[in-house]
Amino acid sequence: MADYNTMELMICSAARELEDGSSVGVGTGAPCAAAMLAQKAHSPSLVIFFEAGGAAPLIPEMPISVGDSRTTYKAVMASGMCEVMETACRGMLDYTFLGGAQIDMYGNLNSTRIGPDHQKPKVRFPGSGGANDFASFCWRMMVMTPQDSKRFTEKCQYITTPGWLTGGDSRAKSGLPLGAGPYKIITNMAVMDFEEESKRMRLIAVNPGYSEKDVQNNCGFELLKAKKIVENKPPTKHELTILREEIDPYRYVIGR
Amino acid sequence: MADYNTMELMICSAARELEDGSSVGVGTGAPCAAAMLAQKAHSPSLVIFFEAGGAAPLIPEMPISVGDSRTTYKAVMASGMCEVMETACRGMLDYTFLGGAQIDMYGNLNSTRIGPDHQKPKVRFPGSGGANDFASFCWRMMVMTPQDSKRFTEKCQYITTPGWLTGGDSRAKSGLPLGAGPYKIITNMAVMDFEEESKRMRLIAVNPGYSEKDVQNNCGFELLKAKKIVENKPPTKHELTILREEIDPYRYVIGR
Amino acid sequence: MQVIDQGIGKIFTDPDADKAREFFRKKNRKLESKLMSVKEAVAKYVHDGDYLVLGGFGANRIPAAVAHEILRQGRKNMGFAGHTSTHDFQILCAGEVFNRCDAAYIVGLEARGLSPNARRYMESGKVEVSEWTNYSLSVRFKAAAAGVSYYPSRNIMGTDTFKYSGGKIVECPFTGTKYFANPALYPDVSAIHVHEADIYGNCRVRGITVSDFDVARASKHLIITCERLVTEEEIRRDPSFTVIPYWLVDAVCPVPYGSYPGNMYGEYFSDEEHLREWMKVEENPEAFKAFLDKNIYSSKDHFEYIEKNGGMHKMLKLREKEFLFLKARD
Amino acid sequence: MQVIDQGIGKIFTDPDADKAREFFRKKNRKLESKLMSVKEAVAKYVHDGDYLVLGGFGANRIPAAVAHEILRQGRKNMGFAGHTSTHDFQILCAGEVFNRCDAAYIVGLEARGLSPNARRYMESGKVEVSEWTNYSLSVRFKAAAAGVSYYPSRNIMGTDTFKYSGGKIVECPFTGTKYFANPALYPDVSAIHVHEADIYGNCRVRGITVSDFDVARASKHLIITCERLVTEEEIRRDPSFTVIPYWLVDAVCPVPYGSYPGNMYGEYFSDEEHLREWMKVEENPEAFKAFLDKNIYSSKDHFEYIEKNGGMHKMLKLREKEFLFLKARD
Repeated sequence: MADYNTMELMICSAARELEDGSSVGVGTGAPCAAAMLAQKAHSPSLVIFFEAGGAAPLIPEMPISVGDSRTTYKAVMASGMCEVMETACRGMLDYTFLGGAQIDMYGNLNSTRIGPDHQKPKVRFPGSGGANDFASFCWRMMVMTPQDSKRFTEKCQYITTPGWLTGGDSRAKSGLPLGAGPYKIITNMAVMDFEEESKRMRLIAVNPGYSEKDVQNNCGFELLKAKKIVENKPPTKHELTILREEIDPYRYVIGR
Repeated sequence: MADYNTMELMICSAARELEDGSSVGVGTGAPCAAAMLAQKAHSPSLVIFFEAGGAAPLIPEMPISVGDSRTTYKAVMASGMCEVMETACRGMLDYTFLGGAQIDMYGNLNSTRIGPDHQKPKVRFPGSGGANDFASFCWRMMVMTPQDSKRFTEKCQYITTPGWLTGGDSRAKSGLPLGAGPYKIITNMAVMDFEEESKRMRLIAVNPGYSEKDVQNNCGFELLKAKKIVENKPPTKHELTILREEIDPYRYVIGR
Repeated sequence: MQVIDQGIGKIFTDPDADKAREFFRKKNRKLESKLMSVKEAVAKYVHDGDYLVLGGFGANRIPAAVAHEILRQGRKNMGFAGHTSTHDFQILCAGEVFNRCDAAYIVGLEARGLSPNARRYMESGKVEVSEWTNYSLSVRFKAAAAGVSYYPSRNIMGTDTFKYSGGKIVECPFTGTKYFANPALYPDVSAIHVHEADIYGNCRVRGITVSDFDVARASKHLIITCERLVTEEEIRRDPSFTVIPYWLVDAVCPVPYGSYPGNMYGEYFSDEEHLREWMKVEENPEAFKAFLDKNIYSSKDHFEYIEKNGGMHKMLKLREKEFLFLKARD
Repeated sequence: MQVIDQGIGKIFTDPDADKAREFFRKKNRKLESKLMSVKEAVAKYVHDGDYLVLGGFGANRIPAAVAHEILRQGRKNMGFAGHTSTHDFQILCAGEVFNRCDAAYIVGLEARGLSPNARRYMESGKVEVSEWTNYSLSVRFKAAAAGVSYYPSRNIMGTDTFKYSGGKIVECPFTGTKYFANPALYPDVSAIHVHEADIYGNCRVRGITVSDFDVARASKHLIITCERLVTEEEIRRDPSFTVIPYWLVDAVCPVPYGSYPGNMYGEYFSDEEHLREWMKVEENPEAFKAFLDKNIYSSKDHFEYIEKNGGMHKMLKLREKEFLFLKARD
C-alpha cells in the first residue's frame, strides 16, 4: 500500500482532477506528468496545451521545454503563443497547473523575486512566463508544490501570478475574466481548495501518513478547514504502472 | 500617334506612377492592369497586394475577384485580410488605386449609396470593401475614373472612403495615419493632384484631345489649377504592346 | 473610458467577452466524430434569428452547399456579416434569410457587376444595416478570436462609414492617438469550406485564408464543409499545416466541389458562365424564382445542383481553368 | 483616454505608430538578394543601444549564431525582450550585452534549472527591468505588427507583474470591462532562425511559430538565419507555406544547425549534455570565462563552435534524438 512516494501521489491526485473531455494548459515536470497520466488512465480526450504553441500532442516522453519537439509530437496543431493564450482567454481551457517560490492564502504566486529592490533583487527568478496568463484565463488554476511554511507564506513578496488576489470579490473587480481562479492546491501533505466567500485556502484532504496538524505546521498562514476532511486516496496500481513505465521511466520527475 | 483609347491612356498614366521597388494595393480591372503594366514595363520589383491575402503574385491573367486564384499565382505569400491591411497600416504600402460612384474636391469617395435614407437607399452600392482601409493606410491613394460632373460632385451623398475629408488639416485631426492621403486622380480627360495647404483637387495635366475647359466642364466643383498645366504623355508603343498582348488580350478592361 | 465619438449603427451581436467565455466553457472538447450531412448540420446549428458568417471571400472557397441548405430549410430573421460577401450574399438575399446586416462589401460581385436581386433586397428597407469596412469586420473577428470585447484600428475615422457603424472613437492611453474601437463579433454560427478535414474537424486550408482563421475561433458554432476527408493520422503527421483545430468545430460535412460555383484554390476555378446566368436571370423576378426552384429548392443537395449545371464534365473544365489550361473568363 | 491605473515600469521602445510608419515607409521593398554572413549581418543591423528581439523559444529554433556574433562584436547597452528567453538569455548575459530588459521569462532554462550567471547579472543592479508576461509581450508584438500603438488584453491585472510593467488599465468603450493596455513593441532589430528561406528572405517555418510571425512584422530590421536556402521558385510553388515574406527581411544568412545547442523541429534535438555543461561551468566565473573564450570569442563562426562540441557526429546524434530513436535527456 505504501509503495509510492509523495511525488507519485501528488501526480496521481492532480491527474484525477482532469476529467475526460476537458482541456489543460501545462508546463514541464510534474504538471505534464499529471496530464499525461490522466490521458492514459481515464481521460483519453483530455486536450493538452503548451504555451509555446503545441496543441493536443500525443506526448511520447517528458518534454524538457514547453516549446520542444515533444510538445508537438503527433499534435493536432503546432501554433503559437497568442493562439494558445487566446484560446484560454476565450474560455476554452478548463485547467492549468502552476508553481512558484511562494504562495499565499489566496493562491497568489511569486515566481519573480525575493528581496525588496526590484531593480536589484536578492534572488531573481524567471518571472511570469505564461503563468500569469494561464492563471488569468483558465477556469481552474491548480498548484502542485511541496508544503513548507516558507513557501506557504502570509504575504508573497511579489505577486507574479494572480490567485484570488485579496480574497472576496477582489479578483472579479480587478478586471480579470469572471469566474476563473485558483481551484486546488496539491502538496506532498494535503489537498486544499478555497472557501467560496472569503476565497481563503481551505484544507479538504490529508495525504496518508500526515495529520491536519502536520499540514498547518507546514503552512505560514492559518488554513481554513472543510467540514469534513477526508484522507486522500493513494495511487492505484494501474496509475503507478502507467506513471513509472510509460510516462517517467527514467524517474526524472517522480524519482526526485 | 492617336492609336489608343482613353482607357489605355489612363492605365498607362497610372502605371507610370508606380516606381520600381514600391508597393501597391489593387483591386480588379483597370488598377490591376496598371499594376501589371508597371511591373512588366519599368518596375519589375513592384510589390502587388490584394486585400483578400494575395501578396506579390506573378499575375498570369486579369483576376475576376481580388481573392481568386490568379491573385496568388506564383505569389510570395497567400495570407489573409488582416495580414494585408496591417502591412498597409504599418506603412509598408506606398500606393493604392480606388474608385467610386462619386468623388468630391477633397478626394473623398462614395461607393455606398445614393439617396438620403440609409436603411432604404435609392441605390445601394457595395460599400467600402477594403477601399476605406487602403485609403486610410496606404501613403498615396489614387483614383482612376471617368470624368463627368455627376461623378465629380460638390459633396458626396455619403463618404465611404476618406480623401482629405474637409481639407486643410482635417484628415490629420481625424485620427487617420499621418501623411497618407489622396495623391492623383486619373481620368479620361486629365490628371489632378491636391494643393498642399487646402488639399483641394488641382488640375496638373490634360490628356491629348481635351482642353482645361473640357475638364472643368465635366467637373461638378471648381478645380484649382497648377501654375503649369502640361499635356499628358500618350502611351508608348512598348506600353501598348504589353497592355494589349500580355495583360488584356481579350480587352476586358481596355476594350470597354 | 472616454468616448470621443460614436457611430449610430447598431451592434447586432454582444461583444461581451465574459458572456462569450461562459458559452465556450461548455463547448465540447471531446475528440469524437462530427461527420454529418449538410442537411443535418444546418438543422442542428443554424437557427432562425442566429447571427451567421460564411467563410471564404464571396465567390472563392465559400460554403455554397450550406448557403443553399439554409434556403431550403427556410431560415429567416438572421443577422449576417457582409464581409466581402458576393455570390454567397446573392444566395442569402434570394432566400431573404437575414433582416440585419453588417455591411463591408455587399450586393456586388466584384468585376462581374452588381446583383440586381441583392440590390432590390437591400433597397427594400427590409434589412437593418450597419456599415463597416472589410478590415474592420476582420478586426471584429480578430478581437473575438482573442477573447476580448474590442480591438482598436486606424481606419474608418472621418467618414460616413464611421457614422453608420457601431464603433466608437477612443484615444491610445500611451500616445493620445485616436483609434476606432471595433466591437468584438462573436457569431452564433459560421460555415467555412476547407480543402481537407478529418472527422473530428481538424482542417487544412491552402491559398488565402481571408479572415477564416479568426472567424473559426470567434464562432460559437462552426460547420465545416470540406473537399476531402483525410485521416487523423495525416493531420497529426505534420501539425504545422492545421489551420482550424477540432475543438472549434461542431459539424464536418464532406462536400467535394463544395465551393462551386465559386473558385477553390488549387482545385477548380469559378463557373463564370453560371454566375453570369445567375446575374442575368435576377433581372426578371419570375424567371429568377424558377431558376431558384430548379437550382436550390428542388435540388436535394449540392451534388444535384452540380449535376443540373454540367456535372463532372463541368467540374473537369473548371479544374482546367484553375490550372490555366483554359482562360478564366471563357 | 481615461487611465484607471498604470504600472511603474519603463517602456523602452516608442509605441507611436506614426513614427513606426515613417520608418517602414522607407524600408526596402525591392526583390534583391540579402545573402550575407552572420558577421556582416550583425555588423550592419545590430548596434549598441538598439532594442533586440531573438525569435524562437529559449532553446528551440533560436538564432544562436547571431547571439554569439553579437558577443564577438561586443555590442553593449542594448534593450532586450525576455520573452521565454532561456539559453539565448544566458548567452546575452554572458556578454553583458543589454542594460534594460522587458522580462517575461528570464534567467531560467525551464526543466533544466536556473542559470547562475544570468541570475548574477540580473541581481547585479546593472539591468533596468520592466515586467510583463509571455502573452503580454506577444500582444505587444502583435499590436506593432498590426501597425497600432496598443492592444488590450485581460491578463496581468491585480498583480505586481502589472505594477512593475509599463502598461495601463483602461475600460472597454462598449462593455465597461477593464483591460490591460499593452504598448506596441517595435524592436530596432530582431533575429529569427527558420527552416527554409530564399535569398530574398521569404521564409518557411515548421512546428510552433511562438510569436515570430508578429516579431518579424513588428521589427524595423530583421536578420534571418536558415537551416537551408531554397529557390524562389520553391517559395512561389505554394505561397500557402510562407510565414515571413521578403519585404520584412534585411539579411539572409544560411546557418545549418543554426539553432544548436537548441532544438530545431523536425531537424535536431537540443544538446542537453552541452547545456548542462554550460549551466555547470557558470557556477565558477573563471572557468566560465575560459568556456566562453573557447566556444564564442575564439570561434570564428557557428561551425567552429559546433566543431568544438562534437561536430557532425554530434549533429547526427541530435537528429536521432529528434526522431525519438534516442531519448531526449540521454
